[in-house]
Amino acid sequence: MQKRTKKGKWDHIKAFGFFIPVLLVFTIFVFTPFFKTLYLSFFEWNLISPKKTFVGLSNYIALFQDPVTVKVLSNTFVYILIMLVVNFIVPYIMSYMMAIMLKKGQNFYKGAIFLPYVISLVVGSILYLWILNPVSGPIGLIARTFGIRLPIWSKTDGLVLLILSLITSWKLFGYNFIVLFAAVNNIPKEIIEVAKLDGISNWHIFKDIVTPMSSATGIYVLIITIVQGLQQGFTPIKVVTQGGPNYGSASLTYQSYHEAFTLYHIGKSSALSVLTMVLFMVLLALEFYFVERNVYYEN
Amino acid sequence: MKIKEHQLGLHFLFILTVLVLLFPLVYALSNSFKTLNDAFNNVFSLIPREFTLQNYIHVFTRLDFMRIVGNTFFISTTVTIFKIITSLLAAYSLVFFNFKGKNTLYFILLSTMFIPFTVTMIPNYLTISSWGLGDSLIGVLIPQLADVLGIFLLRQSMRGIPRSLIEYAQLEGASTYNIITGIVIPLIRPNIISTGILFFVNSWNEYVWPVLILKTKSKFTLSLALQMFISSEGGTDFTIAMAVSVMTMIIPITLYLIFQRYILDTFTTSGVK
Amino acid sequence: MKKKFAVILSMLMVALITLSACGGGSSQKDATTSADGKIKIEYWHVNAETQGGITVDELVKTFNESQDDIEVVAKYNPDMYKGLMQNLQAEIAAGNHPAIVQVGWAFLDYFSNNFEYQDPVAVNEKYDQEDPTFLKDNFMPNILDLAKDSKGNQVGVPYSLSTPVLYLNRDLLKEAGLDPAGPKTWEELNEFSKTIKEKTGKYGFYFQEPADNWATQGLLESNGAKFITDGKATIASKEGIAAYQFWADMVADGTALHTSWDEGMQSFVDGNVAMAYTTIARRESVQKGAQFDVATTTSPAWEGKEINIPAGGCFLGITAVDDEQIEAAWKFEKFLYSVESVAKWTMGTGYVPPRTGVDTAEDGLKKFYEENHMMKAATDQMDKVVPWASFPGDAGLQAEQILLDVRDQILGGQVSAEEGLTDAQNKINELLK
Amino acid sequence: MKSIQLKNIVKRYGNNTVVSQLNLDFEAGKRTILLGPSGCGKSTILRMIAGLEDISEGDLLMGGERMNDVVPGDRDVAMVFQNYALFPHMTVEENIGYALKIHKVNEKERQDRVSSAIKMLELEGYEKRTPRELSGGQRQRVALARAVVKQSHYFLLDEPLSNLDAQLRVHARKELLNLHETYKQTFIYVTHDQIEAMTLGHNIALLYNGDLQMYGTPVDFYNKPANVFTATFIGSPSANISHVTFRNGRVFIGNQNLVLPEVWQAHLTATGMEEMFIGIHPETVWISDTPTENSLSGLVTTVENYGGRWGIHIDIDNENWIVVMKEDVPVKGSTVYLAPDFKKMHFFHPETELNLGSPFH
Repeated sequence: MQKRTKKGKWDHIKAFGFFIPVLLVFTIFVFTPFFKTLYLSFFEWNLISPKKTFVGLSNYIALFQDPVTVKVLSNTFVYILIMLVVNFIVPYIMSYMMAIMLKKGQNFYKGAIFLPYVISLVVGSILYLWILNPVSGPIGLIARTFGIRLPIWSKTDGLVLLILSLITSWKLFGYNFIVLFAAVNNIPKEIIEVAKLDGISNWHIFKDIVTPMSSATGIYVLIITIVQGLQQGFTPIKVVTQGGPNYGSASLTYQSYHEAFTLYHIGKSSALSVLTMVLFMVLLALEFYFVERNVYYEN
Repeated sequence: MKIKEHQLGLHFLFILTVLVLLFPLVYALSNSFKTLNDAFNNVFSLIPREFTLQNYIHVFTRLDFMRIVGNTFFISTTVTIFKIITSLLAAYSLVFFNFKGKNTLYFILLSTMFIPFTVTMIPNYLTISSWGLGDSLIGVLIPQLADVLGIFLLRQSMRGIPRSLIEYAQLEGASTYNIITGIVIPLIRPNIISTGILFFVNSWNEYVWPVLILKTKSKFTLSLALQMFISSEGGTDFTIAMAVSVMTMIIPITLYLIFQRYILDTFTTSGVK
Repeated sequence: MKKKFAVILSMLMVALITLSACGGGSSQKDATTSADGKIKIEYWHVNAETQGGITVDELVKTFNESQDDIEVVAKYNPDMYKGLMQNLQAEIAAGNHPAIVQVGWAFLDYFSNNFEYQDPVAVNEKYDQEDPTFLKDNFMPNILDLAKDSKGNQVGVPYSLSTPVLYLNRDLLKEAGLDPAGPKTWEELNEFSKTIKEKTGKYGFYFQEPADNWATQGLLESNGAKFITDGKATIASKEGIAAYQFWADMVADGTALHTSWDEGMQSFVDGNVAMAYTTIARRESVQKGAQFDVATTTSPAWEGKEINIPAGGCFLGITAVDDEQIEAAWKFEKFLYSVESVAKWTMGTGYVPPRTGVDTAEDGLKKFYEENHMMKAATDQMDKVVPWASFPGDAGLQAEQILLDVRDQILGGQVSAEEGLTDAQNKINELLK
Repeated sequence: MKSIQLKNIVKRYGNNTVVSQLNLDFEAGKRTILLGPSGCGKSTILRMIAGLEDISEGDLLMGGERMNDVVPGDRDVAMVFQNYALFPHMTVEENIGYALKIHKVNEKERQDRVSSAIKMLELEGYEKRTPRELSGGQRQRVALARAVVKQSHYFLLDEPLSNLDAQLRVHARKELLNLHETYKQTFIYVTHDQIEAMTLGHNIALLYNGDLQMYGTPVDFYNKPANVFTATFIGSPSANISHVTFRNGRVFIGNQNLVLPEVWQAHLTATGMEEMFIGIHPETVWISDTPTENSLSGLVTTVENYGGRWGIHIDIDNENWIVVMKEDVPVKGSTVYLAPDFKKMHFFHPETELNLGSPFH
């Protein structure tokens, strides 16, 4: 029988060949647009005019001089902060409670909490717009029976950020919860039992044993929370407030959409996108630094 | 006795969380059976004062709703199948082949998760239009294929396959094709199913892009059907919008309930092992 | 085995490529002529189901059935005129041209500056030998002028015409012991609102807050202010500031509600706000939802002053480029402006007819008006209509945005009307330079 | 049956050399054991033969043919993995028949071969079970059956018994021997367990840090350890090694000395060395509690019970030796006198640590 030999590079070619479909779509729909956006950020253009004016760095300079940029950046950080509390710290603690403390009903809670993750955030946003209407929604009406007039959150700086973050969290909470739960649940029970025998409080078990032992997943969820929050946070902003009041709820992602599709400042929008990407890249670098490098994968 | 109270408190907390998360769904369902008048004036009651199917009837008679569902289904299914195949190949290559630049490639692909969609929106619109795919279902689905999530999830699950299984098969002379179809796919089938469902659901819920691309009613997807009843100038027809929302939610929720175990299992391994 | 695999892989690729190629074939190649040799034109509109979408479909169907060689395809654009403008930007950037598009008044100058369009009067003369003066014969000059840009070019023909009216919750007014006919002046409206708040604890008034300054223009210009004078923003005049401050004060003392358009109207419809100032285009949706005795009345005036309210809605612009398409576009446009079609349009939407001879014609709106009292307020004030203030030049959209930004600042109480408007005016004039 | 030859085989990962210049012959139809502590490169060698690892340098000859670049599937090897590598989604039957299916063996023959393998390994009744429904021993037998059914010339086993408990292991060893007696493939067996090596191997290749330490029969390994490492690796407990000085026909250990027999004196004098290592197996020393002629005295520090045998730890002027005996066990803290069996004694070069040879062999 003729024996087949490993043709030196054949495996390499095959390995790479498997990537061709993926690389093809990514090249067309991600990498090329990415560089195009970078390119456009040095121009002034309104999307249709045949003339693109090269303006050098002036889009970036304009951004840094614009007080709106500062506001949008600070909004973005507030969004991140709220997301971290609602979508990271809370599910972390709750996943601990479920994995270590709760004795029954785990499967039901897990299933129900994850459910909104499969539902459209647009639908969710429309629903919450009604439910949370401070004048006419159920919550507003209840408050009124106690003689309280709720603040009009969609027009109140700060509060609007909180409510929009909560709407985004409604969808994303379940995913983070499940992933964190898995990490916490994978910690050998003996370790926690020993701690309990030693009379260590639940809080200390969480802080000193559970958190460090699930830290790799913890960091993964932390970063996914920030990034997904920013990407998905766009939808409720667009559906509910369109960035208002006076940019009080605009995030970086929304603002670059706004610049491009409301004002047709393609150059400025691109510059803002580039800025956003730089921010994301820093987060990604952190992700790789903490998660991919420092974690030992068993083969 | 202290223990019991403690459990009660925990259950209270979790039930509250579930209620908060699921209330909007119940609210949507309840309002979709109300008249608009009822919805405006009967905010509290989840049971309609007069139960009506009018909203659903309206949706079905006014819009070619089955076609809209069909379009959405076509897009989501096609996207799912293509993405599963391409992600599977890429993930296999990442896990079971060694080649130069493998980690760099993965890093680059993974980093695309972090690119805000606003970056790619304008150039993609131009690309799709210049291919003559504006206002077409294909134009809606093609850019969705560029998604690294599947590669990420399937790579994670393939890493769980003991290497010796693959080596044994190689030793027996199994080709890569044999290994993928005969060993890898059966072994990570639950993960493939749940990744597929996730693809399906994400594509199903896709909003900004179809709304940007589609203009002809016969090509509409559910996102546009919803948009049809929300107009700033004409006002939102809330109860009809709720009927559309309910219709939009039914399929993802059904899929989720059927495959709940697979999905939860997959996500519990999608973290960092 | 490897071969089999390679085959599958290449099949996948081929499928991908053919998928795109096929899609291209069907949607692109015959954009101008359909399979049966008809001239195919696209009509872009923003009319969602709640805002005349049904009527658009009916009209297009009727027209297509009456034609042997033209086929109109209606394309719905979500997110109103802004959304349509976005799509148009991208579509034209990609080298495609719809034949007729609805252009919101706020985009008048932006549209004329940035897009290739046909002067409808010229098209009328050139392509309609039998009836070369159709537009001049059937449109009041002041109405036709609404669609002239700041340079005086006739950019299109007014189509959806709306005006802001005051919606009343008569039950609430009665409950507070007020005249159910509603206030006639803004000053009176303020008094009404205070009474309502005291007597019922509910909000007296809601002034619409969409992503434009249309109704705001009505409020300010009725007080004698001018948004634009000689191509410059003059919004921060004494009158403008006073009118704006009036609104802000009502918000500040809790008699007026300051919230998004949809939420505000929701609160009016479910009886939590007694009066709402918004477009007549909302008539149907208000009527459908309201459980109380609802009515409309004409836009309030400032004491001793004339009402000046801008026309809302859109005009139709012809963006077709080749002769065949332009001619077909004109035929369709003429059909849309026929007495019957306009009547249908008004009945389906609540927009006011842009042309003459519809209101009184038997096949027009006579009967409809008799049955729909709420429409009366809108038609009654048509003689007070002025053009929507559209800032000239490329910066127009940004100018509009500056006014939206300052609205939130003033109503939110962060700045006074004087500070806010002066600052906005300076910024806009800086842009317009 | 065919032999396997490794000629100057080198394996590198980057700059890290795992196997250096290895030459080894695996005799056709014989059982050769690759023995060594973990990390010595023995598994890598096995995987290179199977084709699962590339060979950096040198030639791999199988049946006289150079096979370096042949794909694993065409090398005609059957392999049993440490974790058995059973497919969890296939039944016992399917697992065993997998290779035949891949090679398109016809249905009938496939069934015959699978069922005879099942019979041979006493797996009847388990055909339709999946691996997770089997015990550890059963899984191991399925893995063997899977290798047997292939009827290949080469049979590679990578620590196949390490996941079994002690009793099963003895049984499994016997089974392996029977299998090999039946099929007589060229059999390469990787293990770190010297007992397995001694009981199973026709030949043993002992590796350390990628270098071959000794190649020989199990008997040679005990009687003629090639170097200090071999002496310490083989035997349980392993040989006592001490640094000694040879002068005037005597070996000096600490402050004491032993007079060597004349044959040894002649042999060692011929090497011309004074400093060297002595190696003495624990079983080759007599102990008495009264001083005897030509003996070493030492203090008993620990006594271990091996079950029927005792291990006596003795401190001889700070040299720690272990002596194994069956009866008359001294108590801890007592002084004992040791007389080694001079015939079974080894001396090693002080630097190369190579065996200096023995006049008795």
